This record gives sequence, C-alpha cells and structure tokens, in this order.
Amino acid sequence: MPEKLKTNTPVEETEKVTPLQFLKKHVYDITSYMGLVLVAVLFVIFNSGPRFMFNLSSVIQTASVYAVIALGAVFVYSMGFMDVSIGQQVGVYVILMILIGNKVGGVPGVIVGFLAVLALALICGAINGAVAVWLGLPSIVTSLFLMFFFTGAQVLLMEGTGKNSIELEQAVRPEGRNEYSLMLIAIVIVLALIAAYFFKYTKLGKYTRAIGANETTAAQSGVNTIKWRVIAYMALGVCVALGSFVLLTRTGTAGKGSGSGYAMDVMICLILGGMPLSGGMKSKISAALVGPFTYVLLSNDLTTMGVDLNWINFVKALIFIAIVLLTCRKKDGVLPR
Amino acid sequence: MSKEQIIEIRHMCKNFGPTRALRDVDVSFYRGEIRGLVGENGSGKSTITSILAGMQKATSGEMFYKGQPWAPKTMVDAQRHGISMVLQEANTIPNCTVAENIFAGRFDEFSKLGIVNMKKVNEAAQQLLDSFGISHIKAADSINDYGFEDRKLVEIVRCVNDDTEVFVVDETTTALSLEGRQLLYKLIHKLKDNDKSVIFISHDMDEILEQCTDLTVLRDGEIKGNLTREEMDAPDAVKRIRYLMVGREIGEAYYREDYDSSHRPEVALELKNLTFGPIKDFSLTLHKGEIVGFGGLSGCGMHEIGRAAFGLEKLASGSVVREGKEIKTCLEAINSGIGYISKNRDTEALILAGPIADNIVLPSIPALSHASFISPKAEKKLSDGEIEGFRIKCNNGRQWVNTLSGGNKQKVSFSKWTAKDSDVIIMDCPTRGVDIGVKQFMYKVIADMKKEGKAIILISEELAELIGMVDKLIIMKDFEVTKEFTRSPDLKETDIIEYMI
Amino acid sequence: MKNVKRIFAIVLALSLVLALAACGGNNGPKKAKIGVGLYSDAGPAPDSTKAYLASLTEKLNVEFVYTTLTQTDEAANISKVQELIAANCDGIIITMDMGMEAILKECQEAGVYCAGYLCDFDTSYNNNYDNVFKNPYFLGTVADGGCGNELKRGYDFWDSLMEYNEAHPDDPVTHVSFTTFPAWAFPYQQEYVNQFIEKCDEYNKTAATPIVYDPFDESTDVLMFSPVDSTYFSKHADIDAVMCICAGEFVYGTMVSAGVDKTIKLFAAGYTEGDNANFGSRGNGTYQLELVCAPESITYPLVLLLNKINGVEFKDMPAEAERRSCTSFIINSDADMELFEKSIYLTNDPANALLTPDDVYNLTAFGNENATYAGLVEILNHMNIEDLAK
Amino acid sequence: MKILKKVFLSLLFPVLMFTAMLIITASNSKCYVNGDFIFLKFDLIRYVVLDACQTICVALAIHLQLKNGRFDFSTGAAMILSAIFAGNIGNMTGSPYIGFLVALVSAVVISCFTAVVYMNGRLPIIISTIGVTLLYESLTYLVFGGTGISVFYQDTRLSVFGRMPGIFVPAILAMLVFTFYDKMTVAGRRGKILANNQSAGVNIGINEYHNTITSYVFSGLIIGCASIIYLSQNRVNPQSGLSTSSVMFSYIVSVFMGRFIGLASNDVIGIGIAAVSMSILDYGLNCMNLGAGGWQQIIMGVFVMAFYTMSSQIGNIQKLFRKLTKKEA
Repeated sequence: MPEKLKTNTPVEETEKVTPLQFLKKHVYDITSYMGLVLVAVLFVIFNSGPRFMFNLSSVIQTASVYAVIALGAVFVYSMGFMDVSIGQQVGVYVILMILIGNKVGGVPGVIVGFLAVLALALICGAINGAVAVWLGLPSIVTSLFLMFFFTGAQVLLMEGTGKNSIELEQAVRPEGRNEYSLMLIAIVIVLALIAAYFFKYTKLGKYTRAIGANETTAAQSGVNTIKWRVIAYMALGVCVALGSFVLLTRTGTAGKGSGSGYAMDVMICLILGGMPLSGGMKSKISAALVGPFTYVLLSNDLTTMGVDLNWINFVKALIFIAIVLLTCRKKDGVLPR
Repeated sequence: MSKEQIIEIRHMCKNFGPTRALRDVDVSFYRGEIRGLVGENGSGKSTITSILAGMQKATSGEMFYKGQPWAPKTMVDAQRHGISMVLQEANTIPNCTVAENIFAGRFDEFSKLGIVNMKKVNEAAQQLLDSFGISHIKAADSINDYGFEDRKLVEIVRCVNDDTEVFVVDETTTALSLEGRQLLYKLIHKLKDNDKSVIFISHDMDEILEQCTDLTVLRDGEIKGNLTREEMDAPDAVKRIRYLMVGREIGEAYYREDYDSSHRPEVALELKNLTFGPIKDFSLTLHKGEIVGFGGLSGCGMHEIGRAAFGLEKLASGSVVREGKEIKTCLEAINSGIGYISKNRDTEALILAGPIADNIVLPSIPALSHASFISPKAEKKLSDGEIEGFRIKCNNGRQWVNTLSGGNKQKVSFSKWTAKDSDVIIMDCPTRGVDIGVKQFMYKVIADMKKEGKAIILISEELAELIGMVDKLIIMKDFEVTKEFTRSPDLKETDIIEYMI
Repeated sequence: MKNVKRIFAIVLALSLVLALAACGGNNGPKKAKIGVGLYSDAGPAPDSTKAYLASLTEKLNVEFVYTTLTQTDEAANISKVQELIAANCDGIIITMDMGMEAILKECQEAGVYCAGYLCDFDTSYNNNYDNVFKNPYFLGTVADGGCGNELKRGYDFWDSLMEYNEAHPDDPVTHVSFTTFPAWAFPYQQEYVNQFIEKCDEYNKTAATPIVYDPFDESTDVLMFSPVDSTYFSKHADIDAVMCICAGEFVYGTMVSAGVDKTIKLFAAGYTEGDNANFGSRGNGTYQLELVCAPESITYPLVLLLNKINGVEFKDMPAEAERRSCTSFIINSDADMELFEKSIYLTNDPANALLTPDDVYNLTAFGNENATYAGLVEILNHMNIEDLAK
Repeated sequence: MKILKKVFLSLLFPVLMFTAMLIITASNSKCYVNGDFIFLKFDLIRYVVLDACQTICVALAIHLQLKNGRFDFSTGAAMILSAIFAGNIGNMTGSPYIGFLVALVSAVVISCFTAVVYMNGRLPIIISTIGVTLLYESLTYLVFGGTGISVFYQDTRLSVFGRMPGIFVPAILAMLVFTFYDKMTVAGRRGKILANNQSAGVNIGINEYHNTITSYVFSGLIIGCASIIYLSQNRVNPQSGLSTSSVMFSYIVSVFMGRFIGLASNDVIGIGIAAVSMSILDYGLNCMNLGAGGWQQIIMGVFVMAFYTMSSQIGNIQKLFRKLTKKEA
C-alpha cells in the first residue's frame, strides 16, 4: 500500500455488540460446549458411586479412538469433504498390524506393523486427495471406492486367517487401567496440540479452510489446491493409522467387524462438536475433542440412566436433530442443499 | 404535461438487521417515462425495486399500484399484475430448454391436474420469442446452446409481455455488451412510447443521461433529489448528480490527470504468441510502470487474455514469461509476483464466508510462514495495514466479507495483492458495480501504482475508464486485436467504438 | 428447569430406594442387577429369554439390563460391556466369544462377574483357556448342541432324516446336501457334517435304496451369515433335502425365490419366526427338523452369578469354570411342533416356562441350602421336547 | 437409424457384461456341476429379474431426489421402516396386496416427514437426512415390538411381490411413477429448474416448499415399491448406527451407471439397463462362489469409480458423440 494514501480517516465506529447478538452469533459454539457440559454433569451425577473412576476410564478408552481420528478428520471436513472409508480402513489397519506384528514378533513387530499401516494410510490419503481431482470426481466417490475396497480387503484378510478373531502376541497396553487411561489421555493431548498447531498456525489449516470456503478463490490466491487436498487427506491418514493403533491397544485383537461404523461415528462426533459439514472458515479443531466426548458420554449417560436399549437410539436421534436444528438452521433465502 | 401516476410509495422503510436500507422513502412513478435510479452502492435503489417487484417485503410503509394498495407475494405475482424486473446477474437456468426458462413460473397455465403439456408450452414460448423479433432462438432448444447475450434476451422475454405495465431494469446493462444494450434500449423506449413505465437502475452515468427521461438520486436509503430531462441536459448535470449521490464535492481529479505515457525500460511481463481456444497468436510486452488497457465487448476475448496472463488458461502454444521464467499455472504467476483481480469478484476473488483479514493475507501466507509457523500478530499487522490504507469500512478484520458493500469488497480484493506487494497486477473489470466514491479511490490507487513502477493490465468494459487511465489501449473484437491507441487527451470514445463492433 | 426437576426426582427416587434397601433387612436375596448381552436385537430367542428373565425379577430380587453384542468386533463388545458396568450391573451374561480376555479384564477390574449363555466359548476354550476359564470372574457357560467331546448334533440330523423317511415311505429323501456357517465362527459344524456322513455311509452299506449326499464343498456350502447363493440349487441339482446345520432362514428364502420350497425339504438347526407355518405337513411342508435351545437354559449362568453376588457358593462348585451342554428341543414331527408352539419360546408367556421362579429360587445356594451344582447341571438335561409335554 | 444407434449404445454395456461373464465363468471349473454349465441356466434369468427389479426401485428413488439436487441419505432407512410397517400389517391381514398398499402409504408418509424436517428445519439436506435416518433406524426398534419382520418373505402367499411375475408390478410401477413425475408433472419440470438454478427458480415464482413435498410424495411411492420387494425377498431386521447407509451405497453404483448409460436414451432406461448389468455381474460372481465375499465388494468399488468417472466426463463424451454424428451427416 502506498504510504501517502494512508490517511487518518477513522474507521467507522465499532457497533456495540449486545449479549443477545453475541449469543446468536456463537450459538453453534455455545450449544456444543453446553452439550458437553450437560452430558458431563449427568455423567458425574449418575456415576458418583465407587465405579466412577472405572466408568471414567471406560469413557476415555472409547472416546480417545474417536478423538484421534476426528483430529485428523477436521482437516478433511474443513475442506467440505468427507471420508466414508474411515471405518473399513481402521478395520484393515488393525488386522494388518496384528498380522505383521505377529510375523515379525515383539515390539519391533508392532513398530514395523504400524509403519506399514502408516504408509498404506498415506497412500489412501493421496488417492482420496489427488485421484478425485485428476479424474474430476467428487471426493465422496473416491472414498466410496476405498470403502468398498477395504470392506472386501478386510473380509479377504480375515478369511485368509480362517479365524473369527486374531490376537497380537506382543502386549501393547499398560497392565493397569489407570496407567492405560493416562497413556490415552497423553496421546490425545499431544496429538490435539499438534493438530491445533497445524490447524491454527500453519498453511495446512489456513489453506484447508480457504479451500472449504471457496476453492476457486483459494486457487487464485496462490493455494496449490491439489497439493493441500492430498496433504489434508494424508493428515487424516496419519490419524486413522494412529487411531487404529489406539483401538488395537484396547483389545489386542481384531475381527471382521473391527472399525465398522467409525466413519459415521466420527461424522456425528464432529457435528456434535460444532463442525459445519460444508467446511470453511467456521471449522474448528475443538470440535474433534468436544464431539467425541459428548457422543460417548451421551451413550454412557443414557445407559446409566436406565433408558431402555430400544429407546436409546431414538433419544440419540432426537438429540442429534435438536442440536443440528439449533446450530445448522439457515435463516432465510432458498432451501439449503 | 401531467403524466398519469402508476405507482406510489409512501413512508417505506426496510431494515436488514441493524442496517437501515430504506428510511421513510416517498416516491412515485409515472406512465410514459423512463425513470433512472442512481446512487452509490447500498443507497437503496435495488431495495426499492425488489420490494416493488415482490422479491422481498418492506419493513414498513405502503405501496399503491394503479391506485390500489399493492403487496405482491412473489415476483411472479407481481409479474402477473404487470410489474416485471430483470436482474443484473445471469438468471437463466442451465440444462433446461428455452421454453422452460420462459414459462417455468407459469406452468400452471399449461397444465391439468398437475400434468403439464410441454407441447403447448413450447408453442407459446416460440410465439413470444417471435413477437420480440428474436426468432433465431428456438423454444425447444436447451438454453446451454445459447450464449450470454441470448440468455439475457430470454430473461427479458420472460419478464416482459403484453400485460407489463412497469418494467424494472436493475443494472442489467453492466452485464450486456453494446449490442445487447441497444436491444434493451429499443425495448424500453418502445414501452415508454406505449405509455408504460420503466425504472432503470445503472452505475453508468452516460447511459442514464442518454436513456432516461427522469432521474431520481438516492443516498443512504433516502431520496436526495429528482431531476427532469431539462435538468439532466444542463451542462453541470453530472457534477450535480455526483454531488447528490456522494453528498460532497468529488473534485476534478477523477481519472489520471497526467498524459505521460512513458514507462520504465524493464520488461515486467511478456506474452509470447499465445494461442488457446479461439485466440490465435497474441503477443504483448508489459513494462514496469506501464498501464496497458484492454477494451471491447464482453465476448471479445480480452477477459481470456487476462486469465491467460495469470496462468489460468491452458495454452495450445506460446508462453507467458516473467523475468525469464515461463509461467504455466496461477501458482507460478503468484509466486513470481503477479496478482489478478477477477471480474467474478464474489465467486473467484473473495472468500465471502470468511473474515476480511483472512482474505487479505491469503496470498501472502507463504511469506508470513517461518518454519511452518504463521504468526497471528504478523497476520493482523498486515491485514490491519491494508484495511486502514484502503479505508475498508468495517468493525475489524474479523468481520466477514459478505457483510461488506460491493465497493468495500472490491477494496479487499485489491488489498490482497498490495499486501503481497505484487509487481504485476491484472485487473479484470476492477470497478464493475462499484460506486463513484470508491471508483475515484481506486483510480488514485492505480495511478499511484504506476508511479511506484508496478505494471498493470486493466481490462474493462467501460471506455471512459480506459481512456482516463491507461498508457496503451488495445481494442479487441472477435478474439483479435483490431486497434491500439496510445494515451492522449484527444482520444474520444467515438474513435474507439468503431473498432469494437 | 426441566432438568433440575428431573435430577431432583432422580435424587428423591434414589434416596427412597436406599431407605427401602436399608429397612429391608436380610429376608430375601440381595438386590442385584444383571446385564445381558444378547447376540441379536430381535427374534424369538431374545424375546423369550427376556420374557423368561422378566418373570424371575421379583422372586430373585434382580433387575436385568440388555445390550446387543456383535460377532465380529471386539472393541464394540468391550464398549457394550463397559456400558453395562457403568449401568451398575453386578453380573453380566454374555453370548459372544469375541474379545473375552479383554472383557474379563474389565470385569475383574470392576468386580463384576461374567457367565456365558448360548455360546460354547470354543475359541477361548482352545486358545485362551488360562485367561478365560481360569479367570475367577468367569463362572462358566451353557450351550446347546454339546460342547467339546459331547458333540452329537450330526447324529440328530441323521436320526431325524430316518424318522422322516419312515413316516414317508412313498417319497423318501434319497439325496441331500449340506450348509454350515463358517468354521471360524462355529468350528464344530463341519464335525456335524462328518457325523452325518459317517452314519450315512454305514446305512448305505446295507440299505436297499442308498441315500446319496453331495460332498461338502467349502466354497458353496459355507454361508457367511447371509442367504445361500441363488446358484446353490443349480450346483446341487436333484437334491431332495438340505441338511442345514445353521439357521434355516438362510436357505429358505433362496428356496422360495428359486421355487423349490415345495420339492426340497429343509432340516435346520435354529428356529426363526414363522418357520412353523411351513413345518411338517403344514404350509409348503418345507421344514422337517428344527433344533432349538430352550431359553430356560439361561438359568445356569444366572444362578451362578446370583450365588456369587449373594456371597454364597455351592459346596460342589468346580474350581474352574465349566462349559455345560444342555439338551435341545429336537422337533421333527407335527406333534413336536404343537408342543413347541406352547413353549415360552413361541408364546413369550412365562407361565409356559419349564421352570417357575420358585424352581429357580430353589436352585440357588442362597434360596436353598441343599442346592448343589450337580442339581443345577441336571436341570440342563431336562430341556427336551418331551419335557414340554409335562 | 438414430433409434437403432440409441438401442445399440444402450445395449452395448449389458451385452459386453454378459459376454465377459460368459467367458470368465466358462473358463472357471467351479461353474460346472456334473459337467453342466450353470451360468447359462434359467437361474440366470430368474436371478437377474429378481435382483434387477429391486435395484431399479431403490436406484430410482435415490435418483429422483438426486435429480432434484438433493442427496437423500435416508432412502435406505425409509425403505426398511416402511417395509417393517408393510410386513407386519400384511402379515396380520394375510394379504400381500394390503402389504403393498401399506408399503406405499407408509413410505409416502415417511418421505413427507423427511421433507417436512428438511424444509421447516431449513437444514442442509445431508444433515437433515442423516438426522431422520437416525430417527427412522431407532423407530425400527420401537414399532411392532422392535423385531423387524421375518415371516413375510417366508410365506409364499405373502411374498408374491418378491417373485416372478408379481415382482414386475412394483418394478414397473416405480418406473411409471418416475417417468410420470419427471416428464409430465409440473412438479417434475420445476424440480429440474430448481436443481439447476435454485434461486432463479424461486425468483420466477416456483414454490420450493410445494415442489419439495411433491417430489417426496413421488419418491415415497418409489421407496414403497422398493420396500415391498425387499420385504418379499429378505428378512427385515431393525437397524442402527446408520447401517442403512450401506443399502444406499450398494445401490448407488446403479444410479451412477444408469445416468451414464441413460445418456443414449433416458434415465429410467439407463438405470434399468444398469440394474440388469449389475445383476448379471452378481450372478456370474455367484457362479464362481465369489458372490458374498470380499471380491464382490472390491469389484463394486471399481464400478463406482469407473462409472462416476465416465459420467463426470459426460460433457466430453457428449462432444465426442456429436462429432461422430456430424461426421456421418
């Protein structure tokens, strides 16, 4: 900007923001945080007995897998894309880690297994990110392809073993339950810090949000969209591989159905956490932490409150609809698509 | 001569949230007139007409149409009663037939029990097209087969029929070439002669002065003045209108004042024998401190040249070279210091659903990034500097771009490249849909850029702007260069037009 | 506001319960909550199991919570068990051998006992005996059709076929094929086929009209818990009957769409709602055998759990957890089916159950000082179709 | 001449598929039983008809909303839920016709509910349909004792719409309903306009609410057809955790493929042909004992990708077609 053009013209008076306007503007954030607080309070109330610590660590065990994957998924969702193959990828990765781990043996086996899976996850990320662009496909189609592919691969792999369930010989989790919880919390916190850094303070986060908000504009402003799409999907890949490992630590085993439903669960988690499915500038990394814990605590609360098993899904559906009505409702104009 | 009043608006107010778009407006429209509506962006011109035509509802106030209270439910409702409106943006529906485009809102007239008779629809549509004298458009064809001009004509056909009493043209001409404009002018004059009423909104002062019989000026949601034809013909009319619009003296300095067409010797950008699409073998050398302008009708290929220079077009042969390096993608272009202001501001140049600051710093992110870290402080410093420098009206950099007016939006898309400190800036219609105050500001920015040694390509459909700003003017027609002019005080629009059509 | 009210109500209810529990003295068994992880959401077996358990709640002072386990996802099962523990269950009944080691670790940690029902825990038995069956929190399991060395289901099929041929001398079954679930899920089904073949070979040595069987083909005859291929009946041309070691529904649907439901007979293990309409001489007369496990067999894990929860023990309680077989209903005539239709399995009426709440109470160590483990095991041998007649 | 060409182009794919499967199965030893080649048996026709009819109905229901610019995630759940209603009531009354009627009515009611939630909630379509999918799935546990319905398809008197010739009734009805909506009704024409330029459509006076609800009535009818076939061929289990989305995804292959094949004729014929082709493929895989395993999934995945790629390149392919026709002229 040429220096002499800078004048002292005052920028227009800042409008006063009333509390109500603030509430309206941040209804999304507030709802998701309030939701978490509510389910957490209910959790404390209904679990105040001797099993409190036990139940808390159960919640941590379940939610940490979701959280790890969701932290990666935020990058993809902030571009307005989604990946429906996450669940099947997790299934195949867990099986592969066990097969490779057992073949090589010991701790090195686990490491080799994890690295192999990580490589595979990165390749899938590249397919999801790049192939869709090259072939002119919506990203959902490549992820559908991967979903079918990995469903098949999981079945074939398990049939190859001739067993219902395979087990990793090397122990991968601390014996004590509390130590295990601490390990999971540590993983989630470290990963969340890394993800938050990349999301807030690096090109990755800024570019994925820009792509989600307007891909053409991003491209014309110097964003190599293909490259960053691939990187974002690879970031998800890393997190899916990590999430698979965390899942593996829970049981040390895997089966035909391992990981099933994770793609949808992660999506619901992110929505509950306040992530807009269309991506863009309203995307936020906190959704990946708030969502999973809300989701798991909610399930837990409903069971402990003694809601009939058949009614739990109904209640969950109503809560989901209520939250999206509060947060995603479009006020005027044409019907949203 | 007393004309019959057809529409009367009393005490109309319209609020968009805290923004007051219309403040207690009283205005009347008469038969047999072409009423121009002018005002800066956000002054309320389109708000009045869109309420009149049923697109939205007023917050308060009354309307009377032919003496009766008037409250249209939808645009079609208004159209059935004789008030039609053509909008600025392309409003045809792709992948549908011409007939469907024309009659989609009125299928009920051709259907029984919800079953529509497409044969009848096609016949009626063709009849209508013929009656407008545009028989070359066939009702049963897909709209995709027709170009931009023809589509606009289809839109006009959709709006205007025998029952049309009031015809609103909302900045339609900005999107039209000269040919299209002529057709539209003919139509509104015919309507006027048939004792109908026309309301004409435009940013183009010359057009307004030429075509309108009356003029109403708005500012900040209030009527600031009415001019008759006689007053419009007065020698200082333009100055007076501008004063009414802006509310202060514009001053003489509007375009560049100097006629020095020199530039620095260094070459900033070279287009070598570009061949792509219909464009064959185009070459251009742009120097530092030079403004090269492109003029022509909208389909003449000048926009494509701008895109090609920014690496957005796939070249069949030839090359774009900057500082010895060939530029093949827009990424390379940006990295080598080229900036591009797209004419499709809202869809290509800006992230509407995002903060101003993020828009401004987006091209500069690689420069801000140190070992992957991008400091929020540095970002804020950069964006605040631009917001201040460009006097972008906003609360702060976190405000979203879609809350800004057109002119301020355009300032944001300018500031992206000044923040990046690009040396070559390609501007495609930089002042389209921007009001006078902002325009004046932009021209000053461009002139200062030249002085700083930036190289500029200015593509525009407004000849006056080109004549006023550029060192070298290239006129194109049918994808070929027809004439080049150099900067001179004697250059007149009439000299140029013949090379355009 | 509503929530405050709700919380208030819950607190009130809780304190009432506590007060009642305190005043209740030690007259009856301790209030217990048992989580039941069933293998399916719906169907006659889960429904009748729930109906049976519901009838016991009052007498045994026990409350039941249900969840559904999966056959393929260990992590999901653990989460379900954790939810049951979170719901304050004192004991858990499990129907799936999937991730048992990890599940038992959870149970141990929370001090919750675990026992099996309708599942032989074969994978754990063979591969993980020490961690599962020796785990003090695993109390044992009951399954129908025999466990380990007591296998005899293949013979049941053969006997049933013989019975059918005797009853229909004009139109005997002379050509059969097999279907089973995959070995990874049900390792003994292949063994049942071999048992059948062994009997058949023996029979054919002497019989006037031998019974032909299509050799068992892994790729055609193993069903992945989905209906049999449409090409099955092309691949097994000319058969008179299918020996369906798995649930009949996976074959019947394809039979109907292939139009062979009237010509080919179906001998099936595992009853599905509606099978009775086409059983024996009814309807299309497709089904000729059904093997069903009585829901009352859940008494075995239930009693073991309640003993532990009440802190009592049978004197003859074995040191390590056992897996016990229970007899199944072998239904292979119209008369059998009529009896079966009156059972709790189809009526969901606890009045039709083989055991009354008092019977069950007397089987427990706290309800009856003289009750023994042997006695509990003994009742598992009295869940035949004949017992329904009594 | 033009018609012949259209017929040729339309039939090209199924014929290729058939030939390919014929060659593959003929060279596979598993496809011979006692020297009998099982691929070329009456089973083939029966399987293809039964399978294709089901596919056509679901694919048309998905396509109808897709054509209106809406990806309705809840189609699978709506089908399962209406099948449970239809199955239980059909079973109680003992009449497949009443079952069919209930299927149609309940599917329309459910679809309209989806539309109401979408319109009044003013939520993005994918979010609102995920919401109602969760709701419908949870309802499958709550209606009729939460046991789904298993007796319907087992009873040959009830399952007439799951076999030949009864299966043609819902399948043809679905095609007629789709064609009627798409080509003849005001709503269908307007839906096309809204799909292509929503705000322009609204501006020229199309009532979006009215249009949306009408489109859902029609897609509801088609879902009803799909559910009576599904119900007559399968045990219907209660569902949870968005498991019904797998129903959607497995039929979406035929939608993508059908849109591509339909370029030569129209959508309905295209989807019909695509359904037949996929059924031939499935049957061939069944013959080789690959029908239910992992390979089938992988092949499906490849088809999804291949056909979407082709249909996304439709513009280029159409240009190619035009070039070819011009040369001939």
